[in-house]
Parts: sequence; C-alpha cells; structure tokens
Amino acid sequence: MLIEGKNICFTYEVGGSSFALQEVDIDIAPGEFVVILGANGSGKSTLVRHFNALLTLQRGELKVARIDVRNEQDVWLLRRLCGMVFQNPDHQFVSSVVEEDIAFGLENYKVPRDVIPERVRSALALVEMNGYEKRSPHTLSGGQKQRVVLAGVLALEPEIIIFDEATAMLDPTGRQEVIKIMQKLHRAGKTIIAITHYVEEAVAADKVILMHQGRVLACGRPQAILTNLELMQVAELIPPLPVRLYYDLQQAGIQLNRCPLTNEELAEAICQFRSNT
Amino acid sequence: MSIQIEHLSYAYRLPSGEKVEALKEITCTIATGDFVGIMGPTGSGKTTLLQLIAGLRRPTGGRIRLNGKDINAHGYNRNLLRQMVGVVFQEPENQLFATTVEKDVAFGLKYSGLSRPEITARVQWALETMGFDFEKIRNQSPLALSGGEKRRVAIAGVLATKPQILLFDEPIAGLDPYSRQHFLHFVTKINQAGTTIIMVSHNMEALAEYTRHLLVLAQGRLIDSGPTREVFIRLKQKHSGAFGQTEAQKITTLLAKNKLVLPAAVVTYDDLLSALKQELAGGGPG
Amino acid sequence: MTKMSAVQRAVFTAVCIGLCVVLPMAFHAIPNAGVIFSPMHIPVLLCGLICGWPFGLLCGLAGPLLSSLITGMPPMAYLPSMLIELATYGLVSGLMINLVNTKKLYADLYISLVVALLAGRIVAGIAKALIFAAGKYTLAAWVTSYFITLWPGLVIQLILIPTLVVALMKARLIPERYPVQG
Amino acid sequence: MRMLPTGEYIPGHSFLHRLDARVKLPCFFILMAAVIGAASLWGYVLVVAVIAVLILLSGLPLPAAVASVRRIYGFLLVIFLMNALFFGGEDVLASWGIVQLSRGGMEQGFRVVGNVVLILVLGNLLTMTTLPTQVTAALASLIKPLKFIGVPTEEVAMILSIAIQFIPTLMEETELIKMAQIARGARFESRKLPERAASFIPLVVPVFISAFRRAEELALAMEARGYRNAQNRTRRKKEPLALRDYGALTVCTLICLVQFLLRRC
Repeated sequence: MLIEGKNICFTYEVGGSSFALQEVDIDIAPGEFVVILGANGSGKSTLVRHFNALLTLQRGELKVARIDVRNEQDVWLLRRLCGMVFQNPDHQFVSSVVEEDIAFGLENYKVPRDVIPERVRSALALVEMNGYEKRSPHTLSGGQKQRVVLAGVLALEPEIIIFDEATAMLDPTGRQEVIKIMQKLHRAGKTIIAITHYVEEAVAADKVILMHQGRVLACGRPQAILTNLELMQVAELIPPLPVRLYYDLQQAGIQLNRCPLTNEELAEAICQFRSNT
Repeated sequence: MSIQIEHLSYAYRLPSGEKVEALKEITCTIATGDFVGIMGPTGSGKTTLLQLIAGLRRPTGGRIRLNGKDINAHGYNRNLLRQMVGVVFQEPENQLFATTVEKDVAFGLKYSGLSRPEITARVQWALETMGFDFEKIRNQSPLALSGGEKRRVAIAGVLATKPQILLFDEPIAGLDPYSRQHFLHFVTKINQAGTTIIMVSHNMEALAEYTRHLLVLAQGRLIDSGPTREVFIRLKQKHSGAFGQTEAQKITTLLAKNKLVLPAAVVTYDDLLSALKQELAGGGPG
Repeated sequence: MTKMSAVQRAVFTAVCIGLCVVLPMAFHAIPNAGVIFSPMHIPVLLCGLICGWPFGLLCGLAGPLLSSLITGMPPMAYLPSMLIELATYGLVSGLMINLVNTKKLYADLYISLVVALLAGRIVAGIAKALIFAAGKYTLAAWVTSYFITLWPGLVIQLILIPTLVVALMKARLIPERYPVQG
Repeated sequence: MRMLPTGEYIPGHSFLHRLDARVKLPCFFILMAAVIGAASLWGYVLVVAVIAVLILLSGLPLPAAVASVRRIYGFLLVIFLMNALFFGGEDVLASWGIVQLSRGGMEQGFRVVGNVVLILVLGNLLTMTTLPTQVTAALASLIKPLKFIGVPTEEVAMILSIAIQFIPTLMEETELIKMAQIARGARFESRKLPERAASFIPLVVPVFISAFRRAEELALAMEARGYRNAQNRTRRKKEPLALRDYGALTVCTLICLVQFLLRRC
C-alpha cells in the first residue's frame, strides 16, 4: 500500500465550530485514482492534509510510502512525494511570472539551477501550457491558472498528487481542463487523490471514499457507492443524473438492465431496453 | 419595478491605452417579478452587467431605466436605488465585518429611517428566511461561522432591506449539492413573494429549472434572450458544442445518435424523465 | 492554531506590504479619505502588532517605497520622511506589543498604538529637522504639522486597528493573544 | 476594472524600458539629487534638458509622462502662493498687512514647485517604464550588501516578490468589497470624526480578512511545495549588466557632478 492509515483521529475546536476526524482507516494503492467524496465540513481536507504533514497526526497511525508522517525529519521528503493542489488558484501563486512560480518548488529542494528551465518547460508541457512562461498568472483564465499551479506541483515529480477541491472554483470549461489532465496523469501511472463534492467527478475513479461528519461512511468502487441512494442521502449528496433517472424509471415500471453512471452508459442502457421490448 | 436596458455599453481603458469593450449595445426588458438568468462564458460581461443594473458603474453608452426613470440621470436618488436593488456578489461572505451577526445584517438598514424595533424585526425576518434560528445566531461573530453559514448571513444582510430587485452573481458556485438546492428553493420563494430576481450562473441545470427568462452573453454582446426553454432549445440547435446545454439535452443528443429521437423541448431533468416514460412504457410510436 | 509559523509571518507581511500599495488606490475615489486617515498606516501598524518588530519594520519601509515606485503615490518628494515615520510605526508597534502585557487585549493594543504613533511622529520630526530641512525647520512648524494633524489620525487608528485585530482573531486567521482557558 | 491612477507601467521597448532596473533605480535617485541640488537658472536648465531627453528616450507620449503633474496642479498652485506670499524676502513688490509679495518669495515659490514637478516627472518615467516585478527584483539585489550587517536579505526578497504577486488580486478584491458595501448602503460622509472612522470599518475589516485568508492559504500552499525558509534554496542566476547600463550610470553621475559644480560658481 502506498498510503496506509489506521484509526486516524483529529480534533480542532475553536469558537463554535469544530473540524474532526473520527477513527478513519484508509488504504490507497500505487497508481490508484481515488476520489474522496463528501459535503462541506465532512473532513475531506482535514484527512488529506495529514498525508503531507501539513497537519500533525494526533492519534492513530499513518504511513505514506512507508514513511511515518510523524517523523519530523522526513516532512520535506513527504511533501516532495505528495504534491497538493488547493481550491483557489489565486491563493497559490508566489510569483507574478509563470516560470518563476513553477520554479519555486524546485528551488525549495535545491535543484541545480541549470536543470530548472528544462524541468519548468516539461512541467508546462504536461499541463499543455507551453508558451506561457513569461506571462503573469493573473492574466490567465481560471482553468489555466489552476493548470499553472499544477505544473508547479508536477515539476517536483511527485508520486502522489492530491487535488483538494481543485475544481470547485472553476467554470465548467476550466473544470473540464483540469479533469482531463488529472486523467492523463492517472494513465501515466501517478496516484491521484481528488477531493470533491461533484459526484460526476467520482464516476471515473478506481475507488470512492465517502465521508460524512469526520467518518468514512463507505469505500469502494464508484458503481457500488454512487448507485446506493441511502448512502448518498446520509452523506448529503445527490447521485449523478443517470442514477437518479434509473431509479425514477424503475418506479414507473421501466427496469433498465443495469444502473448507469455516465450519460453514455445511460443512452446505451435505454437503447438496449428498447430493442428488448 | 420593470427594468429597461437600452443600447447599454460599457468600455474602459487599460493603462496602456488599449480600449476594452466589456459590454456592447445591450437592449432588453426585464418585467416586474420575473426570474431572469444570465449565462455566458467567463469574461463575457455578466458581472459588469449586474454592476451596471445596480448603479455601481456608470455606462459609457445607453441607458438603464427603472420604472421608466434613467438611474444614471442627474438628480436620480441613488440612496433610494440602493434600497430598491440588492446585490449579492460572488463569494458574498467576503463582505462580513461586524462583531455580531445581528449588527452585520442590520448594516444596510442604518439609513432606512426604520425604528430600532422595526430594524430588529427586519433582521429577524431576514435571518429566519435564510434558515437561521434568530436567537441562537444573533450574537455570534459572523467571522467565526462556517463557510456556508457565512454566505447565508451575507445574503440575509442584502435581503434585510427588502429590495424589490435582487441580483445574484454566481450564488451557488462552490456550494455542496444540498446547500445549492436549499439556496435555489429559497430564491424561488422570495421570487414568488414578488421580488424580481436576476441571477448569473454557470450552472445550466439551475438556470434551466429555476429561471423563467434567460439572457445569453458572449464577448460583451447579448447573443440570445427569451423564455428559458426556448433559449435552451435554440442554443442546442445553433451550437453543437457543450456550451449552454443541460445534462438532459446532452443525453437526448446521445439518444438521437442511437435513433431514439425525443422532442426538442426536453430541457430539464423532469422533461427527460417524462419523455422517456412515454417513449419506453407506451411502447413508443410505431 | 497555536502559534504562527515563520512562513505565515512572512506571507502576512507580504500581504500587508501589498495592501500598502492597494489601499491608497482604493480609497482614492472616496472624498478626503486619503487625507484624513492615511490608509497606508493601517497595514504597517497591523503588521508590527501581528508579526513582530522585524516584519513591522520591513513593512514600514517596503510598503511606501513599493507604492511610490509602482503607483507614484506618495510622490517621491515625500517619500523619505514618510519612510522614516512608517518604519518607526512598524518597529515600535511590534516592540511594544511584546513588552506590554496587561492581560487585557484592548489595553495592550491601545498602549502599543499610542506609543508607536507618538514615536513615529517624533522621529520623523527630528529627522526632518536634522536632515531634510536643516535650519529652516522650526519647532513650531513641527508641532503644527505633526500634532495638529496627529489627533484625527490617532483617533482613527485607535478605532480601526483594534477592531481589525479582534476581527482577525475571530476569523481564526491569527492566534488569540489571551486564549480562553478551559 | 477601473482606470488605474497615473504612474503605472506602460508596456514598450524604448531605451528606458530596456535599461536594467538595478541601474535604473540608483540612476533615478542620483538624478533626484541633481534636481534638489539645482541652485541657479543654469542648474534648472540642465535638469529640465536632462528630463526632456529622458522623455524622448522613454518613448512615452508627453501627456502620459506629465499626467501626474496635471492631476495635482491645484495643490502646486497653493504651494507656490504660500511661498510667494509668506516667504518675506527683500525686494517687496506689494504688501497687504502681513501678506507681502516679494521677488525672493516668488523665486522660492518657483523653486519649490519646480522641484516637486521635476521629481514627479522623474518618478513617472521610472514607474511607467519598469514592471513591478523588475522593481522588486532590483530592490532585492540592491539590498544584498545589507546581508553583512545581519539582514536576512533572501527572506526580504521573497517577501517583496510575494507582495508584488498579491497586488492585482488584492486590488480586484478591494474594489469588489467596496462595491458590495456601497450596494448595501455604506456611506462615508459623516462629519464627526469617530463616526467617520467607524464608517470605514465595513470597508477595511473585510479587505483585511480576505487578504489575510489569502495569505494563510498561500502559506499552506508554500509549505506543501516544500518551502522551509528563504536561505535553503537554489540561488538564482544573475543576468550581467549590459553596456548601456554602465553607460547610463556614468552619465547620470556626471550630470549630478556638473550640477554641484554649478553651485560652486
């Protein structure tokens, strides 16, 4: 297992609100595409911030690539291994020039300066943003900004890339741009962990972890989780449109042969139903 | 409170002297009590249009009339305008500042001429409309609330002045599904109570299901407008791409490729469901 | 949040410097706002109080300098005396908040602010008398230019800055100075 | 988007645009000294000529280069009158009570206003031809020597670079918050001082809260990207100065020297 967590507990209480994790167990294998799904305040971000030691583990055990996250001398190694993209692209730039911003992480790890330009170029190529080296991030669209942020993370060649609601602030076009690159990275063998409350983004995952009020409600393949109406309701989420349609048709006496997750599967199931009758 | 927009343009100059035309020759009318959606890609001028309607920017061309009166005319009472038109900006939680929720919500009523008990009653009404327990929330710091609660308090602050026209800029961006639904139900409720609503959104399902009319902007121009359903149907015919299509419409396209043609009027989820029921249960035509 | 990390201090300082450039521009359009309440003073004093004296000092120097170099406000001719005044604000407010410990947040803030504001005026006055206008600068001129105009500035800063500090604590962006036990 | 105040960068490829900011900044201060040092008519002729040449070299249209002067001409007029009427030199031309118009006063007025105008134009030329990022990079490298007296110059450079990065978004956000509060009915017109101060709270508090929230998230993102401190990082390569940079520095120094020689005669 690449990430192995047992009984992770965390409390953070100030004022009226508290953020907590309660006895969370988690296993993520190398190369997996994992989506952590849950409503706001369900503890998704709190959980993943333990993976790169942005939050200190209070109770339980957590190993990332066999490194215990409590080992203080390994923190920097851990952060190199685990790249993280946050929600708002505007809050992640350190420089007003794209190439300098991408070089930031490399400079932190004392990568020799002759190698940096090449690494910056290849990171930009990965996110399909070549030619933007000299631009100011503030002149880019939301999706482009987030891709530049991602390039800054990829330049360090991490094994694991965590997207902490990285699509939540983007318009539909920007969201598609980021999701496309996420899938490309997954195909290239990277481990992807994406946090979201857009159920549609969980459809293509290898594994979905459903969270609610600091607990893991369920964990499994998207087909098993997203089509479970009760589970989704407890998690305060709304199932993908094809799933809702499947159940609504079922109530009307129309039984499709399987519960579809995507629009394509839905169309296929409907046509199959038609040709059967 | 009908809004007439006539040949409205807005342009500004960059420091380099380059002229940017954010809006070009917009003409349309919004009737009293309507629920209007504005859609368009990022940078198409949606937010600028809202700011112009609220009188927060002066147009560089054309006019905006509220009940026939030009809001940018000399001598127009702008304080009255602020009372009539409420604006909920993107991420409105950023505008909270006061020490208690009650004071923050009451901010807009400072110059309303209402008495103290009247103000308290208004604040209570606004907070309860947004789903809060007034006694529980009134003395809390708005800054210490959770993200979703903050947004609701901020909207209550705009609601408190009982504006006749309410403008929303991307009100559901970043909200989780339940909060999104709560919000849209609430907007429908105040719309039914007579408030004119204008809502900018990227969310096609929300626009299709909740608005009655749509304005479509692209590169500063009004490229389409009319009753919501008609606009969605036209957009699908004109643009084959994903822009301006609901999920239900995308599914009908997929079905059409498999020789199952549903009526063009299928725009919302409910449309799709009933069309499919008819098609599949009734055995379909032929 | 327990204590602020070094990275946080650095980024908070950066944002205060940024606000030194942005606030005068934003208040530019509000009549008399700039004249009466010197918007650049707020981020500098706040930076000193929150991040400590080295950062306050940096903000007091870099804020006006960058603003002048980027937007032309303040005009360069006023820059030197302004640099000295603001640097003293940032430095002294940061030093004072570390020294004063009355167990009452507002008292700490008021004392630090008043001392910082007075020190800034005095140091800038002396500097003006010694360097920029040697000989011509009389005590009377200094008293009028600094203490007559000091009063409104002082009132405004004493109202705004503690409000800001408390708001930032409420929003959990900076740690509580005197956390409630229990 | 609103009109930015005068003095902001205008893109271009002129000589002044291409001059290295590490040289442009010191040159600017040297010329500023030359303006303040002007003591005679010839001294002023010299600096005015130099600034005229600079305007030509900047490739900027004349109205842009002097825009900030036009904006404050009322203020300049007041300064001039104050000096002209209250200076009280010899050669009194006319007097009304304590007010007297003298030759010395007029001269003093011209001198003060002249200095302000010339320095304003110089400042404009600098800021309009230099990108904010170049300004910070230049400052960062100019303060390097301070390392020897214990100043953590790398950290200062990092903070400056982040500050510059913040400016465009902070400006947009401030503008939005101002609009939102005005839309909610905020007014800034009270005459009573404490009330007036309080009327800025709805503006200032949200601006700072959202700015600090931004900062907090950026600090987190920086740590996630492996930032420890400004010292433990790859050093950037320094671009060498070009011939024109050395030339500009020499010419400016000479101009300043000539100015002070003119004072002697």
